Amino acid sequence: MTDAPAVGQSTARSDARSKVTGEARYAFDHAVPDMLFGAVVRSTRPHATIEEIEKDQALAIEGVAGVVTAQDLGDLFPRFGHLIADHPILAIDKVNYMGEPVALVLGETIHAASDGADAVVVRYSDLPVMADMETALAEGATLIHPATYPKGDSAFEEAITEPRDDNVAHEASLEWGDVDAALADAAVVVETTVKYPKLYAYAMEPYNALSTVNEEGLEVITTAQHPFMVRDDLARIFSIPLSKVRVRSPLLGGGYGSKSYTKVEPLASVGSWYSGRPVKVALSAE
Amino acid sequence: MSVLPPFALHRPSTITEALEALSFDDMPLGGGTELLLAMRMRMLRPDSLVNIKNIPELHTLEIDGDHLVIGGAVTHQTAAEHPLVVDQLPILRRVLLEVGNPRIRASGTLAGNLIFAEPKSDVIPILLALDATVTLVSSRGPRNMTIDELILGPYYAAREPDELLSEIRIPLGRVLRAVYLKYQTMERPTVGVAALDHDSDGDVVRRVVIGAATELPVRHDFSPGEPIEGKSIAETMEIVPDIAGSERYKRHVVAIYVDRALAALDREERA
Amino acid sequence: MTAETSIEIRPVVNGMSHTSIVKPRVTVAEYLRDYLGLTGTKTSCEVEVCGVCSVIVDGLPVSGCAALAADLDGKTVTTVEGLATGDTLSHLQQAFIETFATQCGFCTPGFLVMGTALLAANPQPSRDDVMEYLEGNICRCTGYRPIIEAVLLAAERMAAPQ
Amino acid sequence: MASQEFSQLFSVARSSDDCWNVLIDVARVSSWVSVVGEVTEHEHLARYSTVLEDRLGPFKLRADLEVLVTAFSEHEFVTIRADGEDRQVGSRITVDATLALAPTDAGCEVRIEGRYEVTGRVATMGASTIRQKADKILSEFMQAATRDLA
Repeated sequence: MTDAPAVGQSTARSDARSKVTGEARYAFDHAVPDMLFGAVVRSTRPHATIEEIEKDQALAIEGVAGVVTAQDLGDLFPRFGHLIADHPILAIDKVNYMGEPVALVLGETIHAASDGADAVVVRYSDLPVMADMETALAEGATLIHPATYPKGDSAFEEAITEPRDDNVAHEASLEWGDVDAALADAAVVVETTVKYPKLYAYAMEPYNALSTVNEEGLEVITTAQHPFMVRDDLARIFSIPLSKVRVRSPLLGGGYGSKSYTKVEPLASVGSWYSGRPVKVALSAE
Repeated sequence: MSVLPPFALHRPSTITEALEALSFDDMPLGGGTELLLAMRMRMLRPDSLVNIKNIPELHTLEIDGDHLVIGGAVTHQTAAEHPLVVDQLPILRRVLLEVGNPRIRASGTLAGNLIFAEPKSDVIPILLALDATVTLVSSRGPRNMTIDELILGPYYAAREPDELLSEIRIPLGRVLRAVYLKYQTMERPTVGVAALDHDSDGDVVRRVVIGAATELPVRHDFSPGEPIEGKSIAETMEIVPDIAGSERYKRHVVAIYVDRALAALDREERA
Repeated sequence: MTAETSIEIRPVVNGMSHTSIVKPRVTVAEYLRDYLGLTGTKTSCEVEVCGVCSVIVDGLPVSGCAALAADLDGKTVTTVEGLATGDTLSHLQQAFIETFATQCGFCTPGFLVMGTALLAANPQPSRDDVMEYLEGNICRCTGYRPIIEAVLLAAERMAAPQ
Repeated sequence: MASQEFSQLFSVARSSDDCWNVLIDVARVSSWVSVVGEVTEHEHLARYSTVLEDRLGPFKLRADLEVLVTAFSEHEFVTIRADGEDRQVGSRITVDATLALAPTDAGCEVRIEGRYEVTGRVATMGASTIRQKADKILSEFMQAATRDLA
């Protein structure tokens, strides 16, 4: 043990050497034998019902091992989400946003999976589009999400609201003291509305997960900031005890909050459950 | 992770071999810095690519009479560092060193930049300002055209599918002084302004070419001493609003950068 | 001249020669990572903007995500794994450790490769030279200053008599 | 996103009955559209499908079009909505068009008016390039129509 005081001394990062030599391995770099690659087929409509998903052109492509849609999930719990399980793993009957996952194509190579995804044909019929807040909150606007989600979500019972007939997902108001009195004799009252655009805290390492499902349970290598939340979601999807779900987050290639909560782990896991082989899903920046 | 679509590869070593392979579904491949990205986005799905990098004649960079000739496979970096460009066309060097980043400059070709006709190209405005011409060769024989005639619209060049852009020819000895100023906050410029004083056999012309803000670059020629005001130029332009800014914002930025480029031109000694 | 659908390539990667058969669609990054297991080269933006896929081919910096493996035949490739000599880190790698130029580290391979290419072309770069040259690399953790310091420190050490 | 209204008029030396019979012959009318192929009728004067195939600069477009007759009134007008998606390029085209007839002493006058909208990646080609292409298709339509109805 050197006796140099730790305080006031710069000590190199323990992982610095592996990072400057390229040896450092991120979830993105992991691969296992017999692994399949997953390519996601995404919705090209902002809000539409799914009329039909045609798999046969994709299945005819050499190297395509399978195409998974919501209809193939059997008795798995088909949704995930931390507060409310409002993220379908694969769109169920309708798509709620442009780019929502509709099918997962499994390929022996990333190329086969990608060609397969290009070949899946999805027929939609459009629903009213609520592209901004005003339209979504307008009187009589079509509901995007169901009126409410079943109480069965054990994470936060109180987050489940009574059935609503509007598109308000969550409402909160913070008040203390006598607001009206304060406003009444205030010198100036300034009122404003703050709108946040879509934000995406880009982390250099893309979202990815490598999942292996077998009789003992499920192991996932993923670039997640909250591995325990991912574990909760996966345990609920497969209705297995937490002890049977192992989530490993090796070095993260950045997160900044954008890798909180569950991302592509359910997709990779249902792909592995469906095919009986490990499945890796890695997204692109697009 | 997204991947390229499947395609076959031709690797010709002569222009004739390349021409035999080229068609609408068999596209020329230089550095691929724009073509491969468009393919990855599934905007283009050619059956095959014709790799022109191994054709010696396309790597020429030489003087022919009073023109500089740049072959169809010459990269931005090679041209920028070439003694002939350093001596004879320093403004071209200064612009080429502004293209993309060091990797794009090392792989991307001037000819590829022209053919892809990206509306925010740095290379197109300066070649337009320098009165460059291009030669398109095919089994039907060569065609020569100006940059104006080549660039028809965004991503739309007048190259026929079976034609290869074999060389770019730039007249020499005309530029008295020149500047290139661009405003860029993202991967591509919001506006690029090339301004130069141009002496073609006696009459000096002050030329301004504005790129990136409109679907096609905009060129204005002025006689010496004629007052030039960025605002009045910007007002006449069909500005394209996009992620880089609204129409009003861009029109304002164009006006400012035209004035700044002209002020810089007055102070500039280098050609 | 028929179009080829699979190409034999013989590149030398970090001093080791390889013989491989690749499809035209395979990129340099995919070849290094999936065929040779050299996962030091990363991919992220896939549109030549972020620089995490930077490698050096015949002395020139290249975006591994937008270059074809088929073009590597007879070429010499240097990746981040090839910067050290045995266990001895390069001056730049050592400098990255000392100036804390790596945090999450996903962009570090790209910055090291591009920094190495810069120092090879311009052994005494100014701060502005370094900032301009590294414009094609994105880092979301360090704020770039430690990276620029590292390149300048490495240049200084490389210029000092051994 | 590139969109535009269009409105054109041409007159023909044929009775409006004749013209009407031609206008509701969807296969014949679609033959005047240069970029559209074989039309399949699913429901007479209600639902058809066809394929749009064309080149826009270096880009090849191929979209399966569904054509719905959204309204028509005997001897007066027929309104169609064509909607299609080119999944490869990730672009979508929608066309709403009305063909209206008006008898004149020399025969009848046909007005074609409506609106097209192109969204998705191919729209990056720029509104003016798309407008030029649309104008070309429309003028070809007019020439074919006048020739066919002459």
